[in-house]
Amino acid sequence: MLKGKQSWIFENHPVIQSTGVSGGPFEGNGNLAKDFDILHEDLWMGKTSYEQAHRVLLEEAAQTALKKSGRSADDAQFFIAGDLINQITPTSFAARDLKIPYFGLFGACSTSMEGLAISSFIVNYRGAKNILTGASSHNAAVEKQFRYPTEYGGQKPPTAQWTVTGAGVALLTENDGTHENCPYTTSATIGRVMDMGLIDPFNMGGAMAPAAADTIEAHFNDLGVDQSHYDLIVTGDLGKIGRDSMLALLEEKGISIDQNKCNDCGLLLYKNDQPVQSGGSGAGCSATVLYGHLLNEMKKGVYKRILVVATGALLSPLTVQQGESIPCIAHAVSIEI
Amino acid sequence: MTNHKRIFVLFILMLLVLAGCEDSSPSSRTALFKKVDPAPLTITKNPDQLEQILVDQVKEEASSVKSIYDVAVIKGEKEILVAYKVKHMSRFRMKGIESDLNKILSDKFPDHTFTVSSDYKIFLEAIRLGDKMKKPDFSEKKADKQLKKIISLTNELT
Amino acid sequence: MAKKKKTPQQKQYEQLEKKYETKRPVVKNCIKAFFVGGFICMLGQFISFLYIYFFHFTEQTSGNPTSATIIFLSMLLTGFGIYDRLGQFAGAGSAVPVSGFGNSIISAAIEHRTEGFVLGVGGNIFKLAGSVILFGVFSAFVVALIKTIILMARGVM
Amino acid sequence: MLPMFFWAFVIGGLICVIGQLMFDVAKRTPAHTLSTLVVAGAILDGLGLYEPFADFAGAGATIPITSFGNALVHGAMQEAETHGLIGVLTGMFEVTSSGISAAIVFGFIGALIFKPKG
Repeated sequence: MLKGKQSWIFENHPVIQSTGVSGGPFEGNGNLAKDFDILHEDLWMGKTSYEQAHRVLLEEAAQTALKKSGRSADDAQFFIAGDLINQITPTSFAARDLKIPYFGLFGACSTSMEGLAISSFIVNYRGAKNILTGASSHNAAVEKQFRYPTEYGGQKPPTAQWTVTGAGVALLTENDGTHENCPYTTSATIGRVMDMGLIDPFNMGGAMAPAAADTIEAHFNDLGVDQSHYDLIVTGDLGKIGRDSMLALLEEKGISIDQNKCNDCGLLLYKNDQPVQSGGSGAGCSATVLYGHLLNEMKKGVYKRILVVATGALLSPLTVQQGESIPCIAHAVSIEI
Repeated sequence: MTNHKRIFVLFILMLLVLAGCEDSSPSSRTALFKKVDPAPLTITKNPDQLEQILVDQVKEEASSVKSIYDVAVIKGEKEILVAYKVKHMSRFRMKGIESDLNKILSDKFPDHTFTVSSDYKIFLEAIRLGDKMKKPDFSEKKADKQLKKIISLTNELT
Repeated sequence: MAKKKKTPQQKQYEQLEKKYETKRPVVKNCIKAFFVGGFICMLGQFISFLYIYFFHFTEQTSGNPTSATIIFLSMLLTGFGIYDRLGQFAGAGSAVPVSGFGNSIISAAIEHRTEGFVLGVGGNIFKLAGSVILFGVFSAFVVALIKTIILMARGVM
Repeated sequence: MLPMFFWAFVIGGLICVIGQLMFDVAKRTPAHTLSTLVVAGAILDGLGLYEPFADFAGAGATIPITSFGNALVHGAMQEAETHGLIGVLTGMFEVTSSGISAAIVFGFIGALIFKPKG
């Protein structure tokens, strides 16, 4: 049901029945290693190209999510996912192998919540019984496309972020009352594209912060709630700089958010001594942290109600070279248990 | 930091290789690093007085140039090779010093042709030739051939 | 590169964002670049010394084999995945010496081998180094042309 | 020759510092920075300043990418002396060919034996 300007309420509470999360070696050394279902020692994952390895990540995460719920691919009506590579080929190739009717999404790093919002909407209105939704990214494949060859000795400034190697997939199911202690989605806010004129592709957090702030503001206005409604407000991959900028921006608009209540997936994922500069990023960042760590915490009872705001920078190497600024977007989904 | 260690180890290895490959003639070993002040030579085994005086004078003239601190002179059948080292702070003016020296030498000794070079390689080879010439079985002919080879080295640009 | 005019709102945000932006440690980076870059050049000096001492190269001619040797070492370091880490540490210290030029060519070649040797490696090998070669060659052409014309006009040549 | 090592270190290091400042202060990409340095090397050689500089600093001046511009001009000028204006075109790679060919050859060998480590 539409609420306010740009939000949906999901009265039927679609359930996130199970999730599958896969990651690479760098994530295995990180803070949240125990929340990954599958961790690869090797960035190649036994394949001959990084793009194929990217596909493996997503396929494994999807299979894991299905297995955990005791279902097969035939039970899922739709597969709604995306990634960062040109024409989202890794996801499309994975969809080919899964043989589930497929919506390909591109929302850069906000894909995870874009997928979850759309899936929740479809399930809520009985458009489907089960939907697989998720997002993935692979560090080397993304670096190759957006930046320099992986072996090139370029220096990343401290504002840069580290693209996550990982995939997170959730199986969203109709709530028939049989799913106990399973998180469910209650509302979503679809963001506008915001462009504050920043052009530095090595400072995505700073560019995406206004989009996150805009979406959070819209969410609070549409639903008539404030920060006290949530136990945790978590952003996708703003990193240190983006998170601080977003909080300052919201402060200016008269929305204060408790520092302790606001966290960022990109900051949660890695240890302080890992060379990730400003934090993690990539489509897999919010997907792995939410579907792995955060939902586990919710099941443990640490959080009852969270708002996940996944942010995405909608740039391409081409637009950066042509001197265009970086348009950004953020989508929010609230999850309760 | 391990990268640095690796490079450092590589560096040390190279030093060891270098140390292992050194030949035994003592003056050429240090010729690039220290002032060796070699005696001026002629390639004839038993030079007459005049020739010896000539090369002594050439060395003296060359040494009198302020920026030059080490001079090797070898006189061949036709040409005289003057290899010298330039004080480091004067290396910016290396081309100028070379033409100065050329001018001085051709003014003083108009009857002779000179090849002057500040190249360390030429200096080193001149010292090596000097060392070889001390051996009795090294013929004049060989020495002159070697000298011509050194002189041709100075003309190589790339 | 067209720069669009920024709205006041955008300018305001830029100000705000600047406050939270992690500053680049310029002094620290420069020191690191100085030592690593200096070290690579000293290594080059050492290699050229080896060429002078053991082979028939003069100071003039030892430059070429020295660059080639440095590029060879750069290939090994790139292939073993060390050079990109060195680059993150040293910045321009490892990018400016000729080893960085080698790294840019070699890393591109290695990166694109999955796309085949002709279109992948062949098509992308100069992806990064191409601009250096282009501007080097063109500026050298202009400079040499001007110099030659001046020398000819003076009647030196 | 010993002071040569010292000055190679200092001058080479300083050129890298210039590059680092272009990265960090002027916020140029590596490609922009290196292209600028190459052009600077070419211009310095055109003014006749690079050679004395290389005499002084040895590898400190020949190892940084600036020497690439210098060597290109040098090759062009050498040919121009013997062949006139047309030599500017034909002599360009006379001196630099080894650096570029080494990079191409080793690049291809690298592609044959290595995989990107990520």
